[in-house]
Amino acid sequence: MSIFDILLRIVLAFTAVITFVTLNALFLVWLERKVSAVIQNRMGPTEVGPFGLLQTFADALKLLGKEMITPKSVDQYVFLLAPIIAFLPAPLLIAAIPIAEGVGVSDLNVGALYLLAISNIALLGILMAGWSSNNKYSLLGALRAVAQNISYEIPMLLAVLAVVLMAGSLKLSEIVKAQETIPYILLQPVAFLIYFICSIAESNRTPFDLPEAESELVAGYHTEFTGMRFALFFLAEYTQVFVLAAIVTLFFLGGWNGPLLHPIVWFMLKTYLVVFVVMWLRWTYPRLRSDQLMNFNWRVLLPLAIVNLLVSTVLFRGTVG
Amino acid sequence: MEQLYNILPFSMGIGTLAFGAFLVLLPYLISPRSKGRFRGDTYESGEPIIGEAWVQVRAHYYIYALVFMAFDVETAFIVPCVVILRSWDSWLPVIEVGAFLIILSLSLVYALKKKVLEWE
Amino acid sequence: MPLEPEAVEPVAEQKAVYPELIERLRKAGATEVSSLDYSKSGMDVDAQVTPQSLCAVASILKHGHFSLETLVGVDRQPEFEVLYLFKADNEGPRVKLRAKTDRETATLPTLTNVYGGADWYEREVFDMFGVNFIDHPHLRPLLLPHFTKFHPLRKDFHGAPIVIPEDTVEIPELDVQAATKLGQSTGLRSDFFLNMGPQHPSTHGVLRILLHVEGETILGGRCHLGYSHRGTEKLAEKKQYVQFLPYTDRMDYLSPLNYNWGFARLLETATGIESTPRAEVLRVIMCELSRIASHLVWLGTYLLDLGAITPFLYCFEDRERILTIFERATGQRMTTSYIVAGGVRNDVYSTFSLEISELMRDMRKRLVEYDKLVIGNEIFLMRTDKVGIISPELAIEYGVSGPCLRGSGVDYDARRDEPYCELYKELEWKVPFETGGDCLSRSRVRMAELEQSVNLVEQALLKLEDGPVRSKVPKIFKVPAGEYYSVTEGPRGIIGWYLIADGSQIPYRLKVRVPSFANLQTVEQLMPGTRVADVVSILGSLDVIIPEIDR
Amino acid sequence: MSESLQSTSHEEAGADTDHIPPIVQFLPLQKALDLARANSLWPLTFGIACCAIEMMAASASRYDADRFGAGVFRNSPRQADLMIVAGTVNLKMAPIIKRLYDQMPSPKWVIALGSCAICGGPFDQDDNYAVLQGVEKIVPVDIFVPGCPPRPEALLHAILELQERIKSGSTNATRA
Repeated sequence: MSIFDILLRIVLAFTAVITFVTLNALFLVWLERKVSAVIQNRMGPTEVGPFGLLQTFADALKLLGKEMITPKSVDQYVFLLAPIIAFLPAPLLIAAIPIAEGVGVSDLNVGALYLLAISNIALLGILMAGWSSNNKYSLLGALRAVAQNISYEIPMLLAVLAVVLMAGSLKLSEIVKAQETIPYILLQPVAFLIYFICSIAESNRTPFDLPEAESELVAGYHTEFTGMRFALFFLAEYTQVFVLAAIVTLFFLGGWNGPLLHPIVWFMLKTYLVVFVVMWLRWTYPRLRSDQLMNFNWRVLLPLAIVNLLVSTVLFRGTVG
Repeated sequence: MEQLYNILPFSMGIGTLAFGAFLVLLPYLISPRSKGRFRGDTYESGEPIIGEAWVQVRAHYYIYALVFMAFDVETAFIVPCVVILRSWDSWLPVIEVGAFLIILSLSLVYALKKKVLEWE
Repeated sequence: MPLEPEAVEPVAEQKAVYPELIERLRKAGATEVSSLDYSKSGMDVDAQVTPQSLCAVASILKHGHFSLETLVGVDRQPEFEVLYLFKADNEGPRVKLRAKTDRETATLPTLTNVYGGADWYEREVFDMFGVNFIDHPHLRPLLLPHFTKFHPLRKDFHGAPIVIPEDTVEIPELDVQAATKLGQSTGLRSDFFLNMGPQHPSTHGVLRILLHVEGETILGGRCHLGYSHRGTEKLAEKKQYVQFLPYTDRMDYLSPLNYNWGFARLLETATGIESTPRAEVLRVIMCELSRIASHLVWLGTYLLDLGAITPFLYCFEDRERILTIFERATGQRMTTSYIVAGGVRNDVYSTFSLEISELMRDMRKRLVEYDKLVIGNEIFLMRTDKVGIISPELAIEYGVSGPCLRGSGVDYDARRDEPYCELYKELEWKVPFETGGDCLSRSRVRMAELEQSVNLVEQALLKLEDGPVRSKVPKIFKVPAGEYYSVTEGPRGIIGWYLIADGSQIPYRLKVRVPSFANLQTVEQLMPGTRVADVVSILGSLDVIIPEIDR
Repeated sequence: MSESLQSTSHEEAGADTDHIPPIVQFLPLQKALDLARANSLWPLTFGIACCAIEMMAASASRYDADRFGAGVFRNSPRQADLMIVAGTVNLKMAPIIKRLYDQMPSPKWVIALGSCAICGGPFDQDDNYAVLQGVEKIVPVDIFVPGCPPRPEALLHAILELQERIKSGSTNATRA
């Protein structure tokens, strides 16, 4: 394979991933508005395009044509870089997710670890955003985000390990293959719950949306960001929601396994179902307070995750060996 | 193909940075600008700000980060052990993982007792 | 035209109503103590105090568990007079203290050492009349911007051009110090000042709180008011009584009808006009509907503050149905101007009862839902339980009223304890109260009140009989010279109107005692030690309306 | 204190110079952007008095401003396109409104909702010491919505009217 070939493949893969990231985020924002509208007895966007489908395109285009304001007292370079860093993991994550047997940009042999590691880059972007803004709301939002994300990281990792233990591999396609007969949500229900809760917290969604808690911190860490910079945070957030749903699908819901329908359809169906549940939660629950959030993690989730891993190790050895 | 996998995250990252930079810089060309007097002021509910946001952060946060580091690194150590658990026909790794996790939980109990994990 | 302060005929020679109290007030240094006729003036005891004896007399009242209801500044020309209105819990008397100061010195001792709640009231008088209160801890303009140099409620003030100087971009150092003073500095450099408001999603309007924060913990904070000050009380001195009615709508726009009623009742006590039976029933129905609508907005916005968005839309939908009825009956959705002296402005439409009883039926179902899904929600309980506790003592000292008072375990409701409408005595209902004093208790009280209001409306509908809706009112509306006070219970608490009339068509001085003012004042005491998120929770549970506070 | 806040901005408000036109001016792109802007007016969460409640009602279920893409209320002016001045502006509030308006990124629009924001409304006495007689004195207004308070439908109508004007390029912000 020549260098040119590789380059072409990379460019193609990159284009495909970026297009997917953008379209998916726009679709998810539209979906979110429609879901919220249905939950709230409203119509949601209807005027722009059929069913308001083009509403989010209008929003995106508008944000592109919006003035960029860099406030006087910010840390200029960090401020400029923050949204880009926050957006960085989105395509990297999408690229590593197989959507069916052999379909996907790449299927890394350390896929599970890769996903968890890369998704934390966004946190760096958030911290940079909060700190560089020189705005107290942003600072508080960023501090909350960091504390919350690193805390929930640990039980999340332990929950994933329980799954890895069953599958015996970190490769995502292997994990899906191991669930051909029975999805892990049935074998590892506790791990599923822990992972689901943690990943909602990691993607800063209600009831864990403290970093951008609107009623307290106005807009949280992205308070000072205008136009496209703000849009990049949004893109990153919605991609993260998609990725979290995809991981739940891969690890616990049996991935693309399913009767009758095409594997890709199964995968997408399951993923968007999880996305819907996440949205449903958002439009139903109030928000926790920061200390309650932390206590919940350190006192409930983490011990539970440790016990879960311990018990599954013993049980697994007992049944297999 | 292996080659492709190896350079993929890297090249993807470069591409994303370029794309992000493009998106962030394009509006400078196509958007109008305003020139209000308070345009560059830090926003704080419409009032002028008192003092900067760049204050000292309490050492407490630092300890918090340390605790996280400890837990995260320990967890990362379990990963290989867990992966090969399937192919080893022995209780040894189970005991090892078990001992490791128990030590981990002891440190959690200690941290909770010392009230290191109280968030303010 | 100078006005005689003793315009109301004292009834002391007939029968002293509270002889023991009067005796003790006299001993403490009050001069000219007399008792008044409650039904005519809305006050029971009237006492003149000297600046020296003011604190001693007030201490007597404080030991008797009187709460400070409001301060009324009056420009008697030439001297200034400040009236201190006190109220004992439940069926006790209302007491009025009068302290005079001449125009040149314009100083009085502060009452903040006795009643903490006097703080803002004195600042307001300082703003409006330029009366200095010696030893007041923070005598800064409250409602007016710090750059204004005039005192608008003085009679010799006739407007000023509206000029906004450029130096308003500077925050006065004094404000910073004041915010610091409330919290104890930790000596570290990790503390900072955070402005919450005036443009902030959870300050419910244009309230500004300057917080002194370390991390997320609040060391102290000061409220800054006046971002919605419109000079209503000054306007009242230029408007005829009838013309002033629309301004009452715009003070508390969530329950304008309750304000209309308060004002109408003031005029009725002052002139002796009586309203008709049908009008009384209509008033109860409309005001209780208004209370429901107001509490619904509270529920929605409170949940919005706590991060749940959906309940807000459901509450607003229910409120829309009530507003539709208002619109058909009064012609306006919000600014109704419906209840006037002598009755209501016009009769209601034919399907009025039918629509309301249908609405109330649906309302009952919705209330069960709200109770289960919203107030019973685990996260809601975590965010409100034991947060922002107002003790009964603090509540009385600060003159807290309404659901906030009842949430603190003080069982007082003007509808029952000072019945301004016969109907409230006849109907079957109860005053809900809780003893926790925290945000959860206040929320529960409001939820129970919603249910009681539905009860009241349903019963009142049955009493609606044909008849005139307005009694005969003279074309040229004049109020006989004198001083009158009237109290009604709004959704947020006691709405008091203090009127000094000089016999003409225009009030000499009209002071509104608004419930949110006193309720909000407690927030400065509740904040230290809590977190940023708790401030939002506390503020929401107090249910304040800023234009009502600022007037 | 030689010149006051309100007089300088009044001059600015009247002129087109409040907005500096974009560097790249390309008509089809401009048209497309205007179309997008018209259909995505994010208002600033900002209520002062009575009218704010009607503004909230306009975004609630029955009127649902989100249908027209105008239901995304942003709390930070940095992310808002539309300032709805809903209520009485007094002299303590005026500098804040000016500041918030300045902090919003261009292009931006203002709707004066209700009589108070238009001209002082019922508080328009000659010798009123507190109320600014119309918000136009400090920020340029595109649409005036009369009423005390205006009904939610009136606000929706104003938003639709503003959309038309943005599309035809005849507002304060897009004229340049």
